[in-house]
Amino acid sequence: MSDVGVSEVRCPACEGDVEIDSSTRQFEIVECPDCRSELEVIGLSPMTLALAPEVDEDWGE
Amino acid sequence: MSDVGVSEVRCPACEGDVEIDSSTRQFEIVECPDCRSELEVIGLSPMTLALAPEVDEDWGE
Amino acid sequence: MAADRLRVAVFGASGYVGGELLRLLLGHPQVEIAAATSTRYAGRPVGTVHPNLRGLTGLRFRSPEEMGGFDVVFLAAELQTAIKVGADLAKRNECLIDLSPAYRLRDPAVFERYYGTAHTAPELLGSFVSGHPEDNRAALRTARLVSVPGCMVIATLIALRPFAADDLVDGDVIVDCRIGSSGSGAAAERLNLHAERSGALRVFAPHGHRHEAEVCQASGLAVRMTATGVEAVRGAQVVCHVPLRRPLSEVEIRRLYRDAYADEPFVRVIAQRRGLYRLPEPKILIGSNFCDVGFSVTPDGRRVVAVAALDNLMKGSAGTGVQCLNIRMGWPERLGLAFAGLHPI
Amino acid sequence: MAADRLRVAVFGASGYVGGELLRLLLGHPQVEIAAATSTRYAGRPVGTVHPNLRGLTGLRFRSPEEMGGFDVVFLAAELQTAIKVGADLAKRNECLIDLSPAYRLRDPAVFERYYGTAHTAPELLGSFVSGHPEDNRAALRTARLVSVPGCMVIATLIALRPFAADDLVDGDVIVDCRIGSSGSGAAAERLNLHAERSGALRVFAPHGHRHEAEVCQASGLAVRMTATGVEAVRGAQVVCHVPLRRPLSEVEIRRLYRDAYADEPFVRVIAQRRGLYRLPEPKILIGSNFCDVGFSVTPDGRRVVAVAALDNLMKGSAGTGVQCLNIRMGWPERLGLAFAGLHPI
Amino acid sequence: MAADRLRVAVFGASGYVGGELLRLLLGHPQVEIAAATSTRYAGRPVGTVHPNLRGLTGLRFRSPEEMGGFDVVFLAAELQTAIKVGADLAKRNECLIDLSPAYRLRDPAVFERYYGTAHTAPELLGSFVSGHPEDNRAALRTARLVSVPGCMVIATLIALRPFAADDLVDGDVIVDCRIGSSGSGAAAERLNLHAERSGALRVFAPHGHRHEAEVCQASGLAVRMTATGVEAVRGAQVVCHVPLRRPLSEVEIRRLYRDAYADEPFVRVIAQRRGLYRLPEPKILIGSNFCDVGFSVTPDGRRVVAVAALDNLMKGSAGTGVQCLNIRMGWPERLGLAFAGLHPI
Amino acid sequence: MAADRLRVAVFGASGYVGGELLRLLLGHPQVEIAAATSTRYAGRPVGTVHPNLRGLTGLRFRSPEEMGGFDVVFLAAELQTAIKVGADLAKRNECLIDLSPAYRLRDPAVFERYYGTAHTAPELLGSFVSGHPEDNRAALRTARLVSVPGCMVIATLIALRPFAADDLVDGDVIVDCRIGSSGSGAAAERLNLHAERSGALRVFAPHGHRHEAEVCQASGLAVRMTATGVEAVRGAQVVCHVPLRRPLSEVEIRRLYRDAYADEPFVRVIAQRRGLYRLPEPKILIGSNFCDVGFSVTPDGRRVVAVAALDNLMKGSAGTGVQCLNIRMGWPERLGLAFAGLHPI
Ligand SMILES: NC(=O)c1ccc[n+]([C@@H]2O[C@H](COP(=O)([O-])OP(=O)(O)OC[C@H]3O[C@@H](n4cnc5c(N)ncnc54)[C@H](OP(=O)(O)O)[C@@H]3O)[C@@H](O)[C@H]2O)c1
Ligand SMILES: NC(=O)c1ccc[n+]([C@@H]2O[C@H](COP(=O)([O-])OP(=O)(O)OC[C@H]3O[C@@H](n4cnc5c(N)ncnc54)[C@H](OP(=O)(O)O)[C@@H]3O)[C@@H](O)[C@H]2O)c1
Ligand SMILES: NC(=O)c1ccc[n+]([C@@H]2O[C@H](COP(=O)([O-])OP(=O)(O)OC[C@H]3O[C@@H](n4cnc5c(N)ncnc54)[C@H](OP(=O)(O)O)[C@@H]3O)[C@@H](O)[C@H]2O)c1
Ligand SMILES: NC(=O)c1ccc[n+]([C@@H]2O[C@H](COP(=O)([O-])OP(=O)(O)OC[C@H]3O[C@@H](n4cnc5c(N)ncnc54)[C@H](OP(=O)(O)O)[C@@H]3O)[C@@H](O)[C@H]2O)c1
Ligand SMILES: [Zn+2]
Ligand SMILES: [Zn+2]
Repeated sequence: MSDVGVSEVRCPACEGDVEIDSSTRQFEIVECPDCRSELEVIGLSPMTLALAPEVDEDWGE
Repeated sequence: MSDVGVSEVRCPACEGDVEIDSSTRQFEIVECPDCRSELEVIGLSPMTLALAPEVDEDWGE
Repeated sequence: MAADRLRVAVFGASGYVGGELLRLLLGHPQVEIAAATSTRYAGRPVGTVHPNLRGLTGLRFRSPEEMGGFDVVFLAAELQTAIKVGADLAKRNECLIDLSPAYRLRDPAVFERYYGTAHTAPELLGSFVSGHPEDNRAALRTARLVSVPGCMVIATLIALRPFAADDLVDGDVIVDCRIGSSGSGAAAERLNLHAERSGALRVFAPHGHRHEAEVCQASGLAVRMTATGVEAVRGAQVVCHVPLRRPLSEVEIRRLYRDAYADEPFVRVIAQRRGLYRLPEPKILIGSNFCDVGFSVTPDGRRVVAVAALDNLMKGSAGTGVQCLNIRMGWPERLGLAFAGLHPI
Repeated sequence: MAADRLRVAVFGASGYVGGELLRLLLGHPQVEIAAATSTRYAGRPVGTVHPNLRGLTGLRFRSPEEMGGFDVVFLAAELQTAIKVGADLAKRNECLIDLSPAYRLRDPAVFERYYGTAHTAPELLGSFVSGHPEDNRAALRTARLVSVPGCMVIATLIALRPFAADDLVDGDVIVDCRIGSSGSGAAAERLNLHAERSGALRVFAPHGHRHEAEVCQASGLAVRMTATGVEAVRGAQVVCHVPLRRPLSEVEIRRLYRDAYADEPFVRVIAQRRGLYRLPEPKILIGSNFCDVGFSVTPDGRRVVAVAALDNLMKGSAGTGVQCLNIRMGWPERLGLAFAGLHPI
Repeated sequence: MAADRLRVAVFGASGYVGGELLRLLLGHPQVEIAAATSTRYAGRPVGTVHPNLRGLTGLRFRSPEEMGGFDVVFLAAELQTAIKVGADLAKRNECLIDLSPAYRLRDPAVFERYYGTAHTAPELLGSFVSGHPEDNRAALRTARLVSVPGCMVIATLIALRPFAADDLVDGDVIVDCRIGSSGSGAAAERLNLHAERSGALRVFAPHGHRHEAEVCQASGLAVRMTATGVEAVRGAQVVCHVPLRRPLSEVEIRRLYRDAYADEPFVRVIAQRRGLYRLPEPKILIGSNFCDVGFSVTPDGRRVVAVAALDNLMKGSAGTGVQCLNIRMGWPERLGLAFAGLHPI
Repeated sequence: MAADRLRVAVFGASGYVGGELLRLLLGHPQVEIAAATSTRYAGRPVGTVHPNLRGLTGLRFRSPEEMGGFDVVFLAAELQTAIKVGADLAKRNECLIDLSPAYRLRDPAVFERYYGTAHTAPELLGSFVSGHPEDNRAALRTARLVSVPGCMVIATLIALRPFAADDLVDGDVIVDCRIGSSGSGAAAERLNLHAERSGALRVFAPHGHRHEAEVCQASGLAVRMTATGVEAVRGAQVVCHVPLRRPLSEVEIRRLYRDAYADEPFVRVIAQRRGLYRLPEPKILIGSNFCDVGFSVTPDGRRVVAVAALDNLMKGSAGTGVQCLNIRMGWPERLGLAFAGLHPI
């Protein structure tokens, strides 16, 4: 895979590295590969991420 | 693994090849790697195998 | 990654067959995964769906549009999607290996009879080579379009081939298929809810299973198939009741199987008189690309019960897909497919 | 306990069938368990072996010597023991209900062919009445010696009876049996080690299963049986491939089944076009005394796939044993046998 | 059906708890099922959803509107529906037995903390009597509104009660819960797909499980709960790590348990030094209304590991619901609840 | 086979750990299996016991006498045999990697306390290097005698290490272990009969499990271990309740784990907020050498629930054994251990 046009941003939830494509647009949702939080792109320069509003996925019994 | 002192004999049940060690003695039991019959060495020269008496292993329900 | 690796794409990579393809291709020394598609998970790491791949790759799903220019595309979508995108993928890529039922049957009328709907791209039906190495390895060496048979079809054909080839069968062959829940893919409904599917012996196709048509087409035999969902995630087994034209002894039948599969890298003849695993069982094949095949003949030599087992996501689909790729590229057939299977399991 | 309760003994009470008998008899309003034998556990509370019975009874195992004077003895030992003690138990007690294969076959030659050894009490073979209520309820009303058929036999006979009765079958019937691990009893070896038996699809009898002889004897049909051990503790299912002499419609076949079983308290006809449980499955029958039976017929009406399911320790043995007792005593047949089965499970 | 039978309705009868209620009530000699609701299956026979009930009843689901005038209504809907309909059902029927979490907690603030949302009928929270017979049988005799605790709560309270009652605990109690897939009901999604849920050891609540709040409220202990989904359809087990204020011997602890549960019809103390089932296990309780409880104490007498097991759909919900009904009506507590559980299983 | 391959022997090759070693070593590019011992199966092909190896090797078991002159011997016998033969194997071979519990504890008194019997070769206890790469890789590079920790020990140490290393723990750590049936080996009895062990939640060690001693020795922490046999053949999981000396945030803990395992080839940190596999589960690790580790911390930051999972026959024994070999020989650590694990499964 090519690594062109990718920047790394820190996940606000877990401080993991999140790769962001250069084609990414504002308000897009990306997923942190570490803690799997959904992150919203709230700024482009500098690239800024925020935790997306949590839709509580049911995981219980 | 070394292949020294190994001869191949035909399994009387399934015609598969059974390797017999040169150290094998008369009346020893060997197992056919194909049909897994138990075979008794009944002659050494030439090497001769016979089906060992079958102890009916239970396999049912 | 080496620049000279083959650039391969997986269409439908978020499904169970697609995930298995990703796993195999990530471990394959000659290929690079250039794209893995999903409509639902586009943008997310592949480990989101396939937890076994976490930490092994940075690969993300992308959406399935504009899939052109790849050396090979594996098509692992469900039937209707596969029919819809097949022609385009075939045109825009060097090679297409389809895992779906879309291009397996040659006759549109048979397709309609078994699938209950007309094929919308009948013109393509003749252009795919059957991805069944044990039968037509030669054709696969140069094939541009490959259609891998269904998992129960592969098992059945391997079980029946020695008899079909020599015209030894007299009458209908009854084939009892058993399959784990992954056989219905990741998209299933209440049908596959754990509390309902658990411990099942669900005779979901008492007769007329779609795979029947494939087996009849490929073997020329009159096959009657019954399929049962059993308690397992992976694994398929077929038990075939074969009436013989003339009596055969155990030794003769063993010789038929040996001759048929002596040089096959992924077929083992298993027919033992002792031990716990006398006939093929899928559980010890989970993750492996083997199809084990065995048999037992009645004392009068008139009927054979032939049994074959495989992992439906490996030799039953993704594994055979990669085997076809290896053949096509002239690579050793076992490349990336050497996992032995586990015991105990 | 009421003085007028029937005094019942269970010979072989530490086994799986014996334990099920204890459970049923403890819940039966008309009987008292007067003895429960075990050689290995003599002197210990029955809950030592059967943990479900802890707290329900003070009953202890006793050794199997001198078993005389009971109203009814259930014989739940394995074959050789049952053959050895049968005559004595028959003589010294009012009534004997045997669950073992010892007295099911009438012809000593057939016994020897299927069991590989001569029967040592052939003179008894003719004196037992078959404990198959669906077939000979009348005879059971007065029977002193009862021999309950094998679990897969009961299922198969219930599946095939409508066709056998009307001479509708043309040729061999292939019966594919699937059974859980409790089918081999509590005495098993490495064969039944969890790590080996788990997830099994063990075709342990590709042909010539002993139950085949029983079905042939009872039905007059040419039946070919294949048996597979599946992932389950309890439960048996048979899938029967029935070639018909003349075409029958779904409606006609349904009528055959309805007519055959309309008044049977423990047979349900299950053949649905919708839903998750269209054909009989053993899992929802665990603990119940039902045998569910269903079918599907090919479009040309020439072949029926008939399916039956039951709990091998209930309708397949102990449950039918108690049903025979109820019939013999003139009690309502469902007494002590009303448990419905569970869902989900 | 006898005119003098109690007229009972099940709200949410197509779910797993609802189905279990139907099964129990159909076998209950004193009640008649007057209504069984479902929005999705209104008009269909109950056997459509619960295959074990086929052939046992002609009952059909009806839609849940206008549910008034019954002697007793069992409420087996999920949380939000239960909150919505609770007040109305309470008003329009003689007696309401709720199985949902809607009215278990007394403090709306605690509810909001654990459920992440404010309770929309907080005024009802105080009016329900806890349906936990082992704790407050007396109150249940006259209760009009009953709220049955959660399945893991019932097990935990039974395990901890002897220590809580005597103020023997020193510090946090760690409770490790294990539960089968039926615990999430019939409405689940990909989460409970067989291929994903199979063989799971899913630590779905590492801490802060909702049942924690209930246990703390009822026992006054500081309990920390962890919950894991395990490979099973039915069954729940709790393993409680109890630090003691002062050392206790095995004999003393056994006496505590005996004293607490000597007269309880559905609690058995299981703590053996030998055998295969030394501590409580859910599998032999499937279908039964027992909660087995046992323990082991460290050599220094400072820590107890207490274990309890039950069937989540029986003693963990529907079974306790019917037990509450029996208490309320002054009937024998075991009426309709006598099934012993199975072995082997 | 290349003359320069390492000549390796497996002592106890017919067992479950031994079979896994055979599988791994057959697929290892740098070694040759020079001997595989079994007393029961001497002379027979290894595929007789391990059906997954059929067709892959002509290797036969030999009897365990005169085991000298090998480059490396893996010792995979049960405890007493391992104690008996350890000294001799150590003397007569270049390198010994022991998988048994024989040489894990350093203090003979602790051994006696936990194993209930005195160690008969206490002089050897100090001479083995612990085969736990995550802790002492350096020592393994030159070790001649290696003792691999128990499977639940490896998982627990990996889960607890970040806290132990930084002295962050305040008080007892409660560790709840869950393990599949292969954990008791192939020699087991009625205990492991399928019908009894199936669906088990068997709390076989409520406290004082032998692995507890190992964890305490290696970590310096006060660990309380409870072990439960669960429905699985392979797989182990530990859930650790860790009280913290000072509050830590999720981010801080994640950093501790990342720092600890960033360079470890077989440890993955899995702690997700979404998805079906948020915390480590053994099933997706079957056949792989990964130990997945994850955690969740209470809102107040005072307690961590740390979870680790692995395949007991891989990372829990044979896999770590081969990893130690790779380290010892200076080979890449993942050699022969690259299998990713399966999904779905
Ligand atoms: N499972 C088996 O054992 C097996 C064996 C042999 C052959 N097959 C065949 O292999 C194919 C895949 O089977 P599976 O079991 O992997 O099924 P699956 O788990 O349901 O996966 C289906 C895949 O197709 C994708 N897909 C669905 N709708 C799509 C659309 N409209 N456009 C683009 N992509 C779409 C899905 O991705 P998104 O939903 O994320 O878009 C997913 O990746 C099927 O044709 C099946 O018949 C399966
Ligand atoms: N399991 C099934 O699904 C099933 C179904 C239909 C029919 N059957 C038949 O029912 C019978 C019992 O089967 P099972 O599965 O319950 O077997 P099992 O679990 O092995 O029980 C066998 C019983 O026989 C006793 N026994 C063994 N040897 C004995 C001896 N020499 N003298 C006296 N008692 C002896 C055993 O008790 P001790 O060892 O304690 O003495 C035990 O109670 C068998 O004949 C079987 O073919 C079984
Ligand atoms: N499962 C357990 O082990 C367990 C144990 C203790 C307590 N509980 C509690 O018992 C209750 C039922 O659990 P379950 O497992 O049986 O759940 P379930 O299988 O999902 O059943 C839910 C029932 O609620 C009905 N329902 C859903 N939405 C409704 C609506 N808007 N209006 C009317 N009815 C509606 C459903 O019927 P239709 O969809 O057909 O309308 C169904 O009958 C829950 O509150 C649960 O927390 C469950
Ligand atoms: N199973 C696990 O998950 C696991 C994990 C970590 C460590 N371990 C440890 O690994 C060792 C092997 O465990 P396992 O589960 O593989 O056990 P197993 O399946 O019972 O195998 C034991 C092996 O020891 C051999 N053996 C037994 N008695 C012997 C004797 N007197 N002389 C020579 N060989 C003898 C057996 O071969 P024959 O009977 O054919 O002679 C067999 O090959 C044990 O020490 C166990 O504690 C096991
Ligand atoms: Zn993150
Ligand atoms: Zn042979």
